[in-house]
Amino acid sequence: MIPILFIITIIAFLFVHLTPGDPIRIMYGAEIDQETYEQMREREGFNDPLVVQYGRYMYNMAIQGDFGQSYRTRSDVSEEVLRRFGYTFILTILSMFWAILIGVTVGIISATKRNSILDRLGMISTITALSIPEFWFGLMMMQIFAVQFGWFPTSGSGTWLHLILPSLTLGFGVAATIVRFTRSSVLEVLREDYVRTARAKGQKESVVIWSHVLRNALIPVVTMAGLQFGFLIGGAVVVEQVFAWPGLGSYLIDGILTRDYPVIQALILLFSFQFLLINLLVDISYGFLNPQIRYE
Amino acid sequence: MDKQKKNSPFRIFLRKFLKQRLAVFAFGLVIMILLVGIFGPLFAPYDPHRPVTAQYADKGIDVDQLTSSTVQLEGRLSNGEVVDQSELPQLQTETENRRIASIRRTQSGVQISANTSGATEAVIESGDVSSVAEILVEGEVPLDDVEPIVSQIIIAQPEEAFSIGDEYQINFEALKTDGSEITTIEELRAYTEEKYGADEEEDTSGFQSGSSENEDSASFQLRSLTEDVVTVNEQGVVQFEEEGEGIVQIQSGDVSSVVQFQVGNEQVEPILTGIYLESTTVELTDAYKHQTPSSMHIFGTDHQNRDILSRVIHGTKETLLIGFVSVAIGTVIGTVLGLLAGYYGGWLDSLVTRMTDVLLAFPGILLAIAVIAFLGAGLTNIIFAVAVFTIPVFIRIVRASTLSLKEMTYVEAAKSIGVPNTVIIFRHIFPGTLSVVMVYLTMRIGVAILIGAALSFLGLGGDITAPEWGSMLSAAKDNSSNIFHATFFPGLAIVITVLSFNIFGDGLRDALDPKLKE
Amino acid sequence: MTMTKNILDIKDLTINFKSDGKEISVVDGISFHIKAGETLGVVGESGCGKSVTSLSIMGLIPSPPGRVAGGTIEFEGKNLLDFKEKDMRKVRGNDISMIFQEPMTSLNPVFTIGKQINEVLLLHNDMNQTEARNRSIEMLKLVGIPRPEQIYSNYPYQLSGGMRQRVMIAIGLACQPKLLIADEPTTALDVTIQAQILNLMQDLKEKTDTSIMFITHDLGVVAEMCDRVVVMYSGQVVEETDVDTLFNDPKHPYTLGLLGSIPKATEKIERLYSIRGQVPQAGTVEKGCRFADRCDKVMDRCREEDPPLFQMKQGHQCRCWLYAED
Amino acid sequence: MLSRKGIWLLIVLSFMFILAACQSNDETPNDESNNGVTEEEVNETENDNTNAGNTNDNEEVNNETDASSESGGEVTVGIEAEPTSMDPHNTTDGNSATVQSTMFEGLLRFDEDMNIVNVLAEDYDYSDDATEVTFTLREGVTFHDGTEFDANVVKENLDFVRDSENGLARSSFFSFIDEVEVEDDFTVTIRSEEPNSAMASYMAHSSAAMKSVDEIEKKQEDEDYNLDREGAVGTGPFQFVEWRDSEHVIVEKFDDYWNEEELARVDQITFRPVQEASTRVNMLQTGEVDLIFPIPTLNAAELEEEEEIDLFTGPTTDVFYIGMNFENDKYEDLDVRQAMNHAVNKDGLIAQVLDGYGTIADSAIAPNVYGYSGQPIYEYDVEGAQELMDGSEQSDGFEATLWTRNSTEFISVAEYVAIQLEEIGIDVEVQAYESGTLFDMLDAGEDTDMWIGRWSPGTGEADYGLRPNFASDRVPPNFNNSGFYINEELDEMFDEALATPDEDEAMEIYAEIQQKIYEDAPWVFLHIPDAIIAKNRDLVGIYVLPSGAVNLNLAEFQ
Repeated sequence: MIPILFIITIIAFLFVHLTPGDPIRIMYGAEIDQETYEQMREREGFNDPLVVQYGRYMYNMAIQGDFGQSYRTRSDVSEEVLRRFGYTFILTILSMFWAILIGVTVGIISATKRNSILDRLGMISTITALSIPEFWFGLMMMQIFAVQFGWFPTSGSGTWLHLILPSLTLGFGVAATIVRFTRSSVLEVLREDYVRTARAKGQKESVVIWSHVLRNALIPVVTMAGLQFGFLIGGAVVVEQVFAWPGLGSYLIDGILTRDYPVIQALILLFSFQFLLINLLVDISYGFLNPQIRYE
Repeated sequence: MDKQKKNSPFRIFLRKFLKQRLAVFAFGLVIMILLVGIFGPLFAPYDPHRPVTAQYADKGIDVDQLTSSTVQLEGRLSNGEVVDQSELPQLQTETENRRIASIRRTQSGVQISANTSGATEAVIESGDVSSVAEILVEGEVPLDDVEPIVSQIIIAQPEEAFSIGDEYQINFEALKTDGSEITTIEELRAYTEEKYGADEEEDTSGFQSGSSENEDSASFQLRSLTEDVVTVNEQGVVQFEEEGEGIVQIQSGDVSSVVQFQVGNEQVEPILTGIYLESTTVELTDAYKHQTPSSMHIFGTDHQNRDILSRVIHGTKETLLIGFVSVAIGTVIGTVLGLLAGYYGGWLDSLVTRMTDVLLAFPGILLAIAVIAFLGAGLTNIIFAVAVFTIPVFIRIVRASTLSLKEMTYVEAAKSIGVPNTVIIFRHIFPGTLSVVMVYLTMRIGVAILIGAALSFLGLGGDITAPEWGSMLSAAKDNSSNIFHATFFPGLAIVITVLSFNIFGDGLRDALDPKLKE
Repeated sequence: MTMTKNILDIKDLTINFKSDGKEISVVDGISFHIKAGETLGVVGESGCGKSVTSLSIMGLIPSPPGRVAGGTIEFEGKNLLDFKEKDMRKVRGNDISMIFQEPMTSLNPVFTIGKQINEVLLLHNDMNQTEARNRSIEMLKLVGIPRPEQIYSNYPYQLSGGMRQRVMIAIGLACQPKLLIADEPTTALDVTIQAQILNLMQDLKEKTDTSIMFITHDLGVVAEMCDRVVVMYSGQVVEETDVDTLFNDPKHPYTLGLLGSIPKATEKIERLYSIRGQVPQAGTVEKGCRFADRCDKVMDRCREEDPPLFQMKQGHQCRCWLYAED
Repeated sequence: MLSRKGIWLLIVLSFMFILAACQSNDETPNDESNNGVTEEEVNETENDNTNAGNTNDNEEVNNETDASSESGGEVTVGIEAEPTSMDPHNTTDGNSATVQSTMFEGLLRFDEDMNIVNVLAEDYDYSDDATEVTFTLREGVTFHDGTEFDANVVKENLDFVRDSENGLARSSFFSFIDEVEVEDDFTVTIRSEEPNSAMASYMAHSSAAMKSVDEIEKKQEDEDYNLDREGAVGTGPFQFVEWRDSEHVIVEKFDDYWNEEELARVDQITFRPVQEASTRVNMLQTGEVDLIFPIPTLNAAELEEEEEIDLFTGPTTDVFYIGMNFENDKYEDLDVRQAMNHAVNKDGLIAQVLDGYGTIADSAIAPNVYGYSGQPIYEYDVEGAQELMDGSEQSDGFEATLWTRNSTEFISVAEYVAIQLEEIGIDVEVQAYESGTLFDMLDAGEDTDMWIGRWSPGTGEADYGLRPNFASDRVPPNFNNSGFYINEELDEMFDEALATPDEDEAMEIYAEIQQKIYEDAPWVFLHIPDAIIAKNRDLVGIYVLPSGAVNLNLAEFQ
């Protein structure tokens, strides 16, 4: 875990120094003459050996949390990241909520009613959902629910209503993966003996499913959902661009289009760190759900 | 004996696969898509790069795509002569609503060009005389019927000269666009009040802009322009006061004509009395863009009026290219690394696994975006980015199966008889992993196409004007936000392609699954 | 016969399973009964339909593949097959309960022992939590589990196989059922634990006067536990008799074969006798006696005609042409 | 499974990261950031808006409500992009200028008819050889920070911006000033090297705004003081409150504004940058914002129908063109250039890309610009264009790359033009870049080929409309002649026109210049887009300038 993190900081750092385009030239344009150009390179410390610069970069970032200044808006990247982090966070949380809600229910229904029309329908819609590009799905949701019906604002941020369409779009792809996983997990648990014992006790089928089966089936689903959470961030980048949601995703895309390297550097680091953190949280939550692991 | 041969692993695999009707159907679709990708451009109805209007001619489709036309007009002098439009003094042209149609003078005459569907009026003026043409621009939505308007006024020009104290009753015809006429002054006055009266409401928009623009359009006028020579009363009766040249003007809103009198025996110079249009109604079509799906354009046209079906067909090749090439690269590199890491183990294994962990530390599309940020946008970079994103997946599955195959006795047997490692790897172990690799290959193609489309949607792709599905959607998002068909069909193409690959991949995987009964 | 009433009476029960479109009858017209307070042994190799029969009594046959095609299961005079699901649920765990072969996986890993016992108590009697808790602890004591209060709040994975089987028995007997179906309860346990469980069941039987349907393929257990025995083969009852006659005067060649394969402490023989061939796959034998291929005393008639159950002496039946009186 | 030790280590690490991130935002921002030394090239989106203050002479009929009526309230404005700076001397983009026009004033300004009107100067007059202009200043004007406005402030401001050491974007704009002399407390004279009749219109430009001297001194003392984000202290009716990146800029009413009749009628204006055009439209429809511009032409028609929304469309002074780099010899031949002009169907371009919101550009400057004279349009004639091409040196066509900005409008224009040029054998590849990056590439002037340009003279007069684009001394990196178009004859005429004090004579020279430029076709002349502005029905008092600039100083709710 730690070495991976370390390697990523090196990659993020090298990013600025290996990509084409001189940072000073990008920040200040062609106008400044050679002499002030040299002076600025000195002041920014671009002439020091790479290792020293890396040391300063790590010091600034890890200790002071200072990700440097955006070339474009000359504002502190860390400030911008903090403000936008909330937007992406809510979006991913809400879409994960949709994903689990839809994913688990459909998964259970199609598992319990195996080979019925519902099950086949569930499977077809899942595999279709997995083949729909998120951005197109977003555009379609926007066309239908915002433009045609006008129930929701088409894009932008503001009230909770703005959050519904983007989160549903983002959540839908992940929901499809959760459906498949829940279905296979539930099917496996249904074959277990203790389910037969529960039934032998005269327990109602619904209680057998929603308490006995679900409780056991959910453990692997939670782990998988945790992993999916990481991929949600990737998806968020696209969905934020479609719905003009001012989160970290659209900030990264703008950064790339304007070659704003401090922004790209910070976000790549942050996204991968977030991804690793989530995997860790999933491992921890695994223990919480499954008593057997807890006492080990 | 043949019973024995029948049970070769591949034949079992094939039988299991053929049992899944859906997967076979998907396989058919995949083949069909590949064919479209390769031969499609030959059958595409239109050239995807050029607007359809330019191609109707050489396709033999004579749709009256009249988006602009020149207006034939001539001036009439008081002595009855006709004057060509080029000699009309300071000819001025203007349309009432520039967004529906615009008018301007060109070397070849007065040209009206349509902008968006609707109805408006064009005023053509030269000095005191002017006349009006009605412009109808047909779009997808049919125009509600526009009531006829007075287009030009023809006043009878008296030949004989007059003397002081005479009287003369003016008679005229006000021609309407539907051919009907108004001949009495009261009727023309009532028509003008009703038509132009309403337009006068005060501009309360609260925007203050330059005062130069909107001078007032006078309503009905019946007046003498040479008060001292002639006077005219409400009923149009002219009194001659003095000798000289007398001019009386009749104006109904934007349309106005004059009549000239010679009072006394001094010859008067002929003057322009009116402008007459050959046709008073100009019908144009707004066939500029976003034509809705029709028999001519099954998927309709996009914001540059290019045929979407042809663009989708041409886009297939590029999308499949991204899908296949990137996954192919990813597979080859991933498989080789997986084999080596799995077989040799030791530092190579830990290095490769560490690398895979790092690559997998980035959530899917972000890894591709990071590569694009590093290399810059472009089709080849997209292919490479998606390949990088595919490598770790194959390393993992191949390494896993190599580890298990390595323990097999037949591998030990080969080792024991001195077969070199490389041969063991590629002749003995690799075929074992082939089946798993094949299955994942098909499934990753779907994912690769999705990521490729997402990248070009985000503007990180190649040429933004290219008929590639991702950039078509990106353009549609910006230019045709409320046009359904422009966004729907390219997306549908992606879904169908990816769906068929996924179902086909699932079919393969299930066929390989030992649990599944034959 | 009539002085002790039959608690359970099954008449030519047929259960079919659909696989690959064809319907095969796994249980083909079996009939037997269990008297109140009696322990009936049901013996037969695996695949002979004994577990399916027990599940059909409980109404737990999974409906899409399996189906009860005919016959009746009378419990206290009422045909269970006519019960609606709601009524059947009242019977399960209350009047008829069941314990299974594999204790390790029969308990829900994520619920405590106490919760799993309370569940059946709360389902069938209106008690509150504390009453249920006390009753559960009492049951744990009854089945001989040490430190019941502590075990009450433990998780299944903290208990050994034997302990878990005891918990299963506690669950089974919690509501004093009239009939306990035990589907090879001791097969998965090692011998010493097996003996403890069997003794436990013996005492409980005396105390609670519950009749038991004991399914096993181990004739030693039959001898020790059962009053009467039914021998099943390939979905049919081939012999039914009291346990003493079974060991002393078995009639059906298959039963003889089974008995022959038990090593006797007293005799010394090199090679144990084993019945040749295997149990035919369900539905493959259309006509004739299903044991014909493996029977030493096979006659032509056996392959032609399906032998009925012949009435031997009192309470002893056998499905074999050898005993046809004609 | 993670070993216990591993888990603890990572939890500590994550806390540290979160702590570090929070800690960063309470330290004073940009401790060592390099402040506004952005010699950002004056780019041709320079349609910055002259800060048209109030019309104190021709009282409009509907705002007879005197200044005292407390209508109050807060106005929210949706703008196209994030402003880049609050310092008028360092601003080249329209959005920043719009925000600044509420806080800053210059000596003069343009009204809606582009006539020059006095603001901080009460009067001005030229010396007879038009090399000097003397301003008598208004008294009793205070800055937002309480400091007084006087002649010295004018000199400090102009000297500070002119000094290229400070690296301000507008230093080259004032390069015509030789010296600024303070006659007395309220009279100041600006002397230029050679005669320049356009000095007054230069001083009416939005970048000629007056900043409080304290701010200038703060900058001179502390190298890193960020004028872009901090120094917004002017004399306008509103004062600076707060700028939070990509969220909003807030200005509030300045109570002791020198011009009582024109006190701000609303308490506060909030500018919110919304890049996504359809979002801006939605926010107006849901009432989140009261005014938005610009608006995509696609939504304009639909907005017009809604009753509680007023839509304003009027011609701007922006001219869209295709520029070409004369250092590539393929553009040497005049036939090629004229062929390209004939190949593009301008009517079609307006109808298709702009949905009719535009007019054809029949000269290098727009009709609203002082000194404009229209030329006969290059009519759309594909056969004629093809003949010209066949007769030219590039008879078998050539390949070209067309750079454009990555906004929707620019890409569609580029796409449209590329398709039409292909009809006459010119194979065009469109490349879209973010505007900042594009200007850097144009200024570098290395591999420029063709590009879509937009230019609007902020001073509203012909000199600033033509010279930066066609004078041979304005080739990259020094201004906007990115096509290296060298025409000595024109250079002389530019200076000559500027030097003649007599208006009609100057007009004739400009007419001749435009005719020469048009015939020599260094550009493919495209169109002049309409400014489209939409606002809530009950917001009034919005002034729109011919250059498309929007002034909100007199905005109020009905």
